[in-house]
Amino acid sequence: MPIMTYMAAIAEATREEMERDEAVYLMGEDIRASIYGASAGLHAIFGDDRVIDTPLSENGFFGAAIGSSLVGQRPIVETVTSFFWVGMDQMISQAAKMRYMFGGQATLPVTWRARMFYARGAAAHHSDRNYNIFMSTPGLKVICPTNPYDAKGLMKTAVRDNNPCLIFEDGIAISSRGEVPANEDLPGGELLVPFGEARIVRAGTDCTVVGIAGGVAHAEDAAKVLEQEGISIEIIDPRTLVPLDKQTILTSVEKTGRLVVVDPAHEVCSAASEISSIVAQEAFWSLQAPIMKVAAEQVNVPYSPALEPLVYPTPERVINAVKHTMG
Amino acid sequence: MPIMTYMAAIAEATREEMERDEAVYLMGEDIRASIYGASAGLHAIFGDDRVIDTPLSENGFFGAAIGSSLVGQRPIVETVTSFFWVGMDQMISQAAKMRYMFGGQATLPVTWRARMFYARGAAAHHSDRNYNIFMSTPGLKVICPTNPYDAKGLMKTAVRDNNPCLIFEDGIAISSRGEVPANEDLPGGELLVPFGEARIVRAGTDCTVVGIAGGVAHAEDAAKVLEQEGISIEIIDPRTLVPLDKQTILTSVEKTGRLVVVDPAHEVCSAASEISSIVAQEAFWSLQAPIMKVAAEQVNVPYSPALEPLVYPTPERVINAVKHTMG
Amino acid sequence: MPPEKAALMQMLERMWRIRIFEEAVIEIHSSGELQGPAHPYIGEEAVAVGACAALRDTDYIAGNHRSHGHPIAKGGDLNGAMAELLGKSGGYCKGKGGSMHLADFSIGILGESGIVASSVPIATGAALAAKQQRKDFVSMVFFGDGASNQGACHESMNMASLWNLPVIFLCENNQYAITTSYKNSVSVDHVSDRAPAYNMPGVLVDGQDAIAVYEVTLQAVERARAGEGPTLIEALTYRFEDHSLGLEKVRDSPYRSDEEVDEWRKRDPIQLHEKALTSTAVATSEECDAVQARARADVAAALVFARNSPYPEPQELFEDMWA
Amino acid sequence: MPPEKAALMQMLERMWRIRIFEEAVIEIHSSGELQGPAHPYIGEEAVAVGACAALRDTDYIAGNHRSHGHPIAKGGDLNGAMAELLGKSGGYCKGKGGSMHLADFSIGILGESGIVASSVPIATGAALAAKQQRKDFVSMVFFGDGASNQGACHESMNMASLWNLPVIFLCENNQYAITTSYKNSVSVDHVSDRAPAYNMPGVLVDGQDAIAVYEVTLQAVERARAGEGPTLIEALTYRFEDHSLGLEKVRDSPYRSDEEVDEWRKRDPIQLHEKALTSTAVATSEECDAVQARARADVAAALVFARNSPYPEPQELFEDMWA
Ligand SMILES: Cc1ncc(C[n+]2csc(CCOP(=O)(O)OP(=O)(O)O)c2C)c(N)n1
Ligand SMILES: Cc1ncc(C[n+]2csc(CCOP(=O)(O)OP(=O)(O)O)c2C)c(N)n1
Ligand SMILES: [Mg+2]
Ligand SMILES: [Mg+2]
Repeated sequence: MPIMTYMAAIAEATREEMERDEAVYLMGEDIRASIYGASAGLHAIFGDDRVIDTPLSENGFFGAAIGSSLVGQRPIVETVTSFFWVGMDQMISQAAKMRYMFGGQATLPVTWRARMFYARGAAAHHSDRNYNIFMSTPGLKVICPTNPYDAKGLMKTAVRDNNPCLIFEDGIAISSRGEVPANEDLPGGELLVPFGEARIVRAGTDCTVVGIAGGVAHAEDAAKVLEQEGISIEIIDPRTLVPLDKQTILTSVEKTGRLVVVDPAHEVCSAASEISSIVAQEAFWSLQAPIMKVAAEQVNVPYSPALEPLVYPTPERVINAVKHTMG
Repeated sequence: MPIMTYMAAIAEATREEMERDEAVYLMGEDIRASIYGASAGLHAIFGDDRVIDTPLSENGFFGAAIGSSLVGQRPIVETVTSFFWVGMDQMISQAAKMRYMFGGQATLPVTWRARMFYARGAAAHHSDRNYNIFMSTPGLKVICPTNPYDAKGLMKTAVRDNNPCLIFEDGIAISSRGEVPANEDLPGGELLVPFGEARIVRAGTDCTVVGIAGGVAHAEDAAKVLEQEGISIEIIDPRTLVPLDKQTILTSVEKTGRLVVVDPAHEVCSAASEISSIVAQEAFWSLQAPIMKVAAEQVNVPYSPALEPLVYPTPERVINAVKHTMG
Repeated sequence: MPPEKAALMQMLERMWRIRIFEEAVIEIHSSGELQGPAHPYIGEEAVAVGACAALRDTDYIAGNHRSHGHPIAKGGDLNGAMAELLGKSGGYCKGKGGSMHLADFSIGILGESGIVASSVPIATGAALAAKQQRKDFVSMVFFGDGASNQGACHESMNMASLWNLPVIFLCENNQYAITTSYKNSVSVDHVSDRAPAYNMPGVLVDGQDAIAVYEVTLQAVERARAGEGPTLIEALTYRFEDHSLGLEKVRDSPYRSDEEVDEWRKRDPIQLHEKALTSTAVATSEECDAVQARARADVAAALVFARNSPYPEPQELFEDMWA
Repeated sequence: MPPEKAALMQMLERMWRIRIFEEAVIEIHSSGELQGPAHPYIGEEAVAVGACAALRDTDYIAGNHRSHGHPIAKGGDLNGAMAELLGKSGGYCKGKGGSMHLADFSIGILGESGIVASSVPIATGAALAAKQQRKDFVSMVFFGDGASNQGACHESMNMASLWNLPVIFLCENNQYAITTSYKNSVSVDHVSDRAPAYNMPGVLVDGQDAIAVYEVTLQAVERARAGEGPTLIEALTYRFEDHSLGLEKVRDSPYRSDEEVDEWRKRDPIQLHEKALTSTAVATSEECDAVQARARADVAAALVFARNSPYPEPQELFEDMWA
């Protein structure tokens, strides 16, 4: 099977969807020059109307994307998680609310792709991992692909979805490479990963570890070490946070009796908090140990290479948390 | 003791702080006309420079407030929770991050007061209860006064605090009246309620009920009914969500073995999720039952009087949750 | 070319529909039947009606919290509007939107926005779609003098100009944002003076004169359809009533004088339009009265419709979230 | 009145300090010693230096991601700047901010912002404080041509004009936002053409000419101090290097031609300034060389200082969150 990078998978998904449906178009800052690596060559193929370099006006062009989606277009908007703050009003007040507010009249097939920097000295202004905020807002789908396969398959599903979808591209995942099947080798001739189906990254028996975004990689590293100590963890990657595949998590916890959630976002009101609270309510009687969150420290992200790594979860912190649940 | 309304308590706190310190000023839309009832007469007393009606530019004037605070001013900014989305970048990128990013050089004594509408037909665009989002962002203090006493005392503390503080004025609480001692009857001559100290609204033995913002009132109503059925709940009002008085909650759960969190905000990644996750991690061994969240349904807030009440927690839902924990 | 009689009479009819609709809304608000917020459009009818008269059904509009005039001007049905205000399932939005969120996509009403200026980028996006789809529809957004100070307007006008989009920015300058005079919120004499900053035409028009509004809008629409880009129109107008129902207490605030209100009431857009029709013998005053009577009957029927429409069922709470 | 020799020489020195600092940054970035993002100011030195020459120590500035030039121009210490870039505890921000977040409040540097245009309202607020405190300090904010399209600029300029605030909006138009030409992002010929939309003076100045920048800024500062309100200055300039270190790949994108870069390099602001000094006999070329040598020594010393400065201790992660 072909091996490709995460960004190549995103680029392939983008091109395929643009070829398939001419309502699909790409919009963002400097996408013609493909500064984030997902849009090289697209302008030459699809032209001015479908590959749009915008002025530096996130609230404005997010809104334009949304408005165009109301009348038949299917924009893919490229940005960085930290720039969401600037365009927040359009995302929350319009994209998330319009359909419901208007009694179902609005259809909003907008896909945002946002890069999340991680442990690379981007400092507080470029290090937001704000998927929890969009999870908490009814009306948005929240997607965190952690490998090239999912990146391609979830991205294609997002573009076809008739709801606003946000794809969070985690710095850890972005640097990954992996197998992505060629279309001709796939049953339907294309790769589509459904929303709301978690992936069991690794089966195990002693403790369930849910990894969010880059948290999956830390969990996998931890698993190898724990295995040598005779501890078997089951790693679950929810892949989509909205819709969330609660059932796979609950079933796993019913089996293992233990839960650790690894989330590289700030701890408070996080996806990890949410998953903890679901399990504490719905799988309580299966639990044999405290539910542990392994998340980012509740401080702004510092620049210094001496400090930044201390903010985030590490395999060691995952290992300690798992051991803590083992008593 | 004098009885006053919630807004009168806020107005009194504002006037007292403006009298005490001339760096304190008020800024917002139509505050001279006191359209939300907290600023009547202040312009006549304090003049143009200290009671500023702004253009409709939340991001701009939030930023101006922040900038002024860097050089010695202490703004109080009045708005509505839903308008936070428009000014989000200044709140998150600047207010919450500047101090840390600049290694402690910035001091940001900005207080936002935001009204939260509740069950009054404000519809999706005016019904946000977004305190969870600001809790999740390191660098902001989050305050939810639920009665006139706390409103006055917490507001005064916020204005004196050297950090950005957000006060959420819940529609349910706003309509409350209550005792607020006259200054001359107070030890230090003024009412200051410290941050990070939860209030035990009602002591009880069977189940801990944490009420967030308007959730406290629902919990109190539920307590009366439950009492008649012989069930005694302990109601805790955290009063400030950042800093959060974890210890009072944990101690209570250690005693009762049960926890219900009542939060009129959307359920996912909520303050209720956060408190549930803390207790599931730190007081697990005391728990005798699942932790129940009673929060808003995960849909946008509808307009119709036939639908809107169904979104929010009710005393009945609290009663059912408590009974569920009782097995 | 001045509009034909049919068009002029339709303007009159739509102005009356708005006026009488708003009067009914005020009544049911004060009786307690209507509980949500509502922002009357009385006094400003000529703006939306004149502007929408220049549009086709296939063109789009978006608006703001002062939200009843725009859809009615675009030809929206009164029954659905009134039912929506009462939160009934026969409403435009099945009762989910209410006064500030009227929308009827079937005739190009992309919705009113309770967040001020937030629909400006939305309308700009609809215009972008026209360009991308190579269709000749245009898009128009109504926003206030207060709204013009939001960054969303700046960003949208800049994009629209750069990309030559078929969008009309229609600023309803009723001179106040709640209690704030535009002289204290807009740093230039007129909102339309900002058009040169975006390299687009800026037009100031008498917002009490439906025909004048129609004419400048038609020019802008023709430019837009011809691919010549956006226009900023500022219609100078006045709101005769309080900012919103339930905000009566603000009346005591000295933000505008009774004399000023009285002065503007003399320029009632409906009276002015009727006078224009009768003085040029386009219509008799009997014809005008008949139009008014029809509008009155339609509003009365809408009230009946709305009252008879059932409330949404509880399970509808969970419907319409996802496509 | 042209600036005195001392002032002119200080401009030269600060330009050299920036230039040589940036060259050092490029070097330690390519060697891998510096890992975070960094946006070189080379080619634009005359803008910050000319503008800051018109300020007092008690005046405030705020800036953006292209962040080394502004603080150095304001008189900032090189040691702290370089240590900050290396994430060391001797940095301006104890290593917490890095390249995009230099700040030294003690000399009025309120900080650079990684979020484009986000410091524009901040600087406006500092000016508001001046007015409220009845002090005569002014505030100045540097932002790019790209940034000018953000709503934050519109809102800030409108407020500053309405309230007559002592703020100078200094747009560094280096003609590109990463790869986007300002001709494709600003819908009017010049950013300064937008000043009339806020009823404030707009000035276009040659950003390669430090003295010219100084002169127009001084006028704006004097206006501001006299309570006459804000000014928008657009300095037309050019960035000689890549948008940011590590973004070399964008060089292949045809967004600007080699010829264009070469053309602009001929207008090197430091050479132009030296020529202005020597041709008017204000200074000899030996004097100029001495200034350059001193700057070079200072940068070398800063590098030593930064390298010797310790990294922050782990517990510092939790410090500086709360006042
Ligand atoms: C972003 C935002 N800020 C504040 C408000 C509160 N608000 C509602 S209407 C209004 C005034 C709007 O003035 P203008 O745009 O002139 O429209 P008008 O009401 O005069 O028609 C304000 C401040 C809001 N709805 N949205
Ligand atoms: C709100 C926001 N959007 C996008 C970016 C990414 N970005 C960083 S610099 C830049 C270009 C800025 O251009 P300009 O304002 O002209 O400044 P210059 O880099 O040319 O000095 C962009 C798009 C950002 N940092 N912040
Ligand atoms: Mg108005
Ligand atoms: Mg630039």
